[in-house]
Amino acid sequence: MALDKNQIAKRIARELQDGYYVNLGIGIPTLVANHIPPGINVTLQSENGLLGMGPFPFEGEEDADLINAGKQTVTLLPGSAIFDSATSFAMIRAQKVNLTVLGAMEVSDNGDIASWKIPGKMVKGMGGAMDLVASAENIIVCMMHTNKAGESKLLKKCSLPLTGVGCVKRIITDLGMFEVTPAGFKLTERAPGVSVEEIQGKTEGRLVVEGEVKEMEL
Amino acid sequence: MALDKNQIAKRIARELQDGYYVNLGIGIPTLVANHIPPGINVTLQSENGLLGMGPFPFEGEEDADLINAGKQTVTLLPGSAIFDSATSFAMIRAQKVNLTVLGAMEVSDNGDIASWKIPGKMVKGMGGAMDLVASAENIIVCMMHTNKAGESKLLKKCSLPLTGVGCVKRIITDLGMFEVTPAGFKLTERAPGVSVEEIQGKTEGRLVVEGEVKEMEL
Amino acid sequence: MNMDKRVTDADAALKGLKDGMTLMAGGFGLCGIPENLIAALARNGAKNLTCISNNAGVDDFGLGLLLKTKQIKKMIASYVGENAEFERQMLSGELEVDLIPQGTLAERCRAGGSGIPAFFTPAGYGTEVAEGKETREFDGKMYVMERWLRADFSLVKAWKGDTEGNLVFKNTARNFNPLMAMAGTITIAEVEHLVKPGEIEPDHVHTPGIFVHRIFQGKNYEKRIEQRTVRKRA
Amino acid sequence: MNMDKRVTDADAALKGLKDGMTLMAGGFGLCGIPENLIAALARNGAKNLTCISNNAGVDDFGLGLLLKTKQIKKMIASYVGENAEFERQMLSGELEVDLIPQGTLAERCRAGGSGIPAFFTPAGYGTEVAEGKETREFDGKMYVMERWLRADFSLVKAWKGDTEGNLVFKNTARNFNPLMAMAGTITIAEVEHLVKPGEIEPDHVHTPGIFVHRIFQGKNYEKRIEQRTVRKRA
Repeated sequence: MALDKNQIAKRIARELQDGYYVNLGIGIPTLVANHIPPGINVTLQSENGLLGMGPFPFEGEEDADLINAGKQTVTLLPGSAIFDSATSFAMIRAQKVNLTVLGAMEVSDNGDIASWKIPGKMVKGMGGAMDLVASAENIIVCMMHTNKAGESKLLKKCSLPLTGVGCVKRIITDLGMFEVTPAGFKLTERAPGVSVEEIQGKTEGRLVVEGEVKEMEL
Repeated sequence: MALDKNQIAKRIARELQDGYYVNLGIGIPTLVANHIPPGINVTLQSENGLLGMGPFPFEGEEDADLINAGKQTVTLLPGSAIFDSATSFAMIRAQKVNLTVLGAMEVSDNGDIASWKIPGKMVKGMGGAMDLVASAENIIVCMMHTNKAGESKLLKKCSLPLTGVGCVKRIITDLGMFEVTPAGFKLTERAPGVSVEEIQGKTEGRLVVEGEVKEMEL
Repeated sequence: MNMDKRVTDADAALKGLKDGMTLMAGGFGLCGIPENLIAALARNGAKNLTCISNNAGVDDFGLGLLLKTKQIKKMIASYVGENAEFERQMLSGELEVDLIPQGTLAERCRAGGSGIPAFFTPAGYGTEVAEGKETREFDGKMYVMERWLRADFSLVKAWKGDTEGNLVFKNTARNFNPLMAMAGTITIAEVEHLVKPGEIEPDHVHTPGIFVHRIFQGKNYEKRIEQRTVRKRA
Repeated sequence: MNMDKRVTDADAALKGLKDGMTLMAGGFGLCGIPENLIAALARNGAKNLTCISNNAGVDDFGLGLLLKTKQIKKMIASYVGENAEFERQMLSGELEVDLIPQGTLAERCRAGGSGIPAFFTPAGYGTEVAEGKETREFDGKMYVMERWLRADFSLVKAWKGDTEGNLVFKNTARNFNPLMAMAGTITIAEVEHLVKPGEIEPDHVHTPGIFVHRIFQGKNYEKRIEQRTVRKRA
């Protein structure tokens, strides 16, 4: 069965290593914070200028001056640091952030990503996504495998304006986990009960399947 | 009679305007702070990261963590601000500092300045001087008119490695005050009792003397 | 020292603002925006403005107020997804829009306030953001050359400021404010608490006063929250 | 969170340092230098080091100690006038020296810690500093292109730090320290006061902990003054 959003987030959380600084994008990536494995300490970076982002505030304790990059009210933790937007992206570009998790509209089998614009229709802007994908050494993209029309979002070539080129290393969808390799999307794990054939049928880009592909543990 | 160092500093101080941010170099420029005219408020910037530099500390109150760019112990004032070296030169390059006063070894009549190196002999480094002269809109150079051998330091062309090109606007020496114009050093004031002829004799670069040159008021 | 930069209020602070000028406005979403100055701008009525700000406010608050009055000709921002009127004016072509990566926007403002006319960043390489721009390889990676941004007026909001213009920001309301403060020919700071010189520790100053030309204490701060997210007490 | 970056002392902090590496050391003159780390470096004995620091210490203190032991092969600095042994080694050709403008040095360190591989500055245009470098005109003024600086190890000194690596500097001992902290592959901070997370206000942090990899409380600070200037009480 295809993964739900929380299961996707949970699988991503297993990629976290102790001591990581992590930037979580808006949407499914934000949910990753709810699934950090015990014994693993990570520090969340929010690109609007906060290192050490805490949970949502208790009701009545919201502070308009303390939000995350998704404009949600958040809290500080002991050891948090505040900084301006230039310093925030300095640490991102200098690759001090160990892992970046973000959503996408399309990914191509050479690692290109499109996530910020549907020409003539949806033009919200790229926010910090272009800086993040151009800089991060370790990027996980998470998204649904297909769009609402059932069309594959894992493509030979992105049809939408790009956010970054050749930068995506790993993708998690509701159907499985993939590594971007020179030969294309390499399927490394299947969602429980989802067949390789189903994934092949829903993947427009080059798909690499080697030997037995194990089922994802959640 | 030629001006002494304090008189040079006093004359420069008359160029200060209320509200100026001023960077004073090491040596004679430092003395300018002792002659700020009454009613004129200026804020001193020290390029090691201090805005609002106060006077030397009282004996016994020196703080090793609080020095100026000349490495002298100084004090803070109400309203002082501390910042890192990048921010310090950001404000210098962005021309937020209204006046820069610095010493020189040689100046040429097109506004070039040499102040940091005597090849094979004296190589202390340029410190912040190259940033200051390349950025400041308003630079006053102060120095002795001649070197120890009696040779002019106001030249057609600098013989020493340059600190900056075409940047000096005004010069004050022990003999007079000069503006750098397309025609050369324009003598605007003579030191009290110093003749135009003496200045002409001690100036190797092109000297422009127009009409009666007034004596400096101190 | 002793440079009193106080002006009476937001309206007085905008003296010299003219049609067609370029403005920067600090803030991220509605967090840390110069509320009083934006309201004064709407009253002022200056037209054909180019506005540089990370976002464009919402329909009835922040820079959204100036979109309503059609005072903005061009918007330079990184994310404008919260504003329907913005989207309408942009898609209809009434509003010129330059969308640029958030880190590039921050760095371009800092560059403008640092005398750095251009720099190289990896953001946007290979995308339409890099179109028409110089690209170059350094140490095996491709970069885009970006130019500084400067403004005729920079409008910033701080938590505390002294009469010399030294500013302190609170929590994530800092964001673009210190960078835009650096890049203004005239920088105006509105503060929640205007204090005397000496009341701010020199080591705690976020924006040194040299970058600020006018300062006043703002009033009636609404500080609207866009996404009120909370948790229940256990 | 809860990333404990403490190491026992300066010697332990230098683990992994090898001959031929590039180091940055914070400080302006003797103000804000990492005294404990420099002493440990002299004990460590690593050779052929490239040192990036605004100054080179004095004959018997600061980086002067490493000149004495001839551990430094190359020095990148802006002003080295306080050190006779330095001048002797430089003029005799024993020591390679790259003198660069102070603002350029600061900005190159910041660039290294900001993922900005190159930028343009007016400093040094038309001088020997610009020789062999690209120059370009922007808006009618000439600029020199400068590259980032990065270090295998950055050694910085702060007044206060917490175990997560957040740093606070005191007065003008700040200088190059925050910039060099950004530019190190491994950044080591020695602090006068090592405190628990939460004891530093998030708004007062000068260097966010993400830039710091190892931290320890230094000891026996000498904090030598180069120019003791005082005034008499009236």
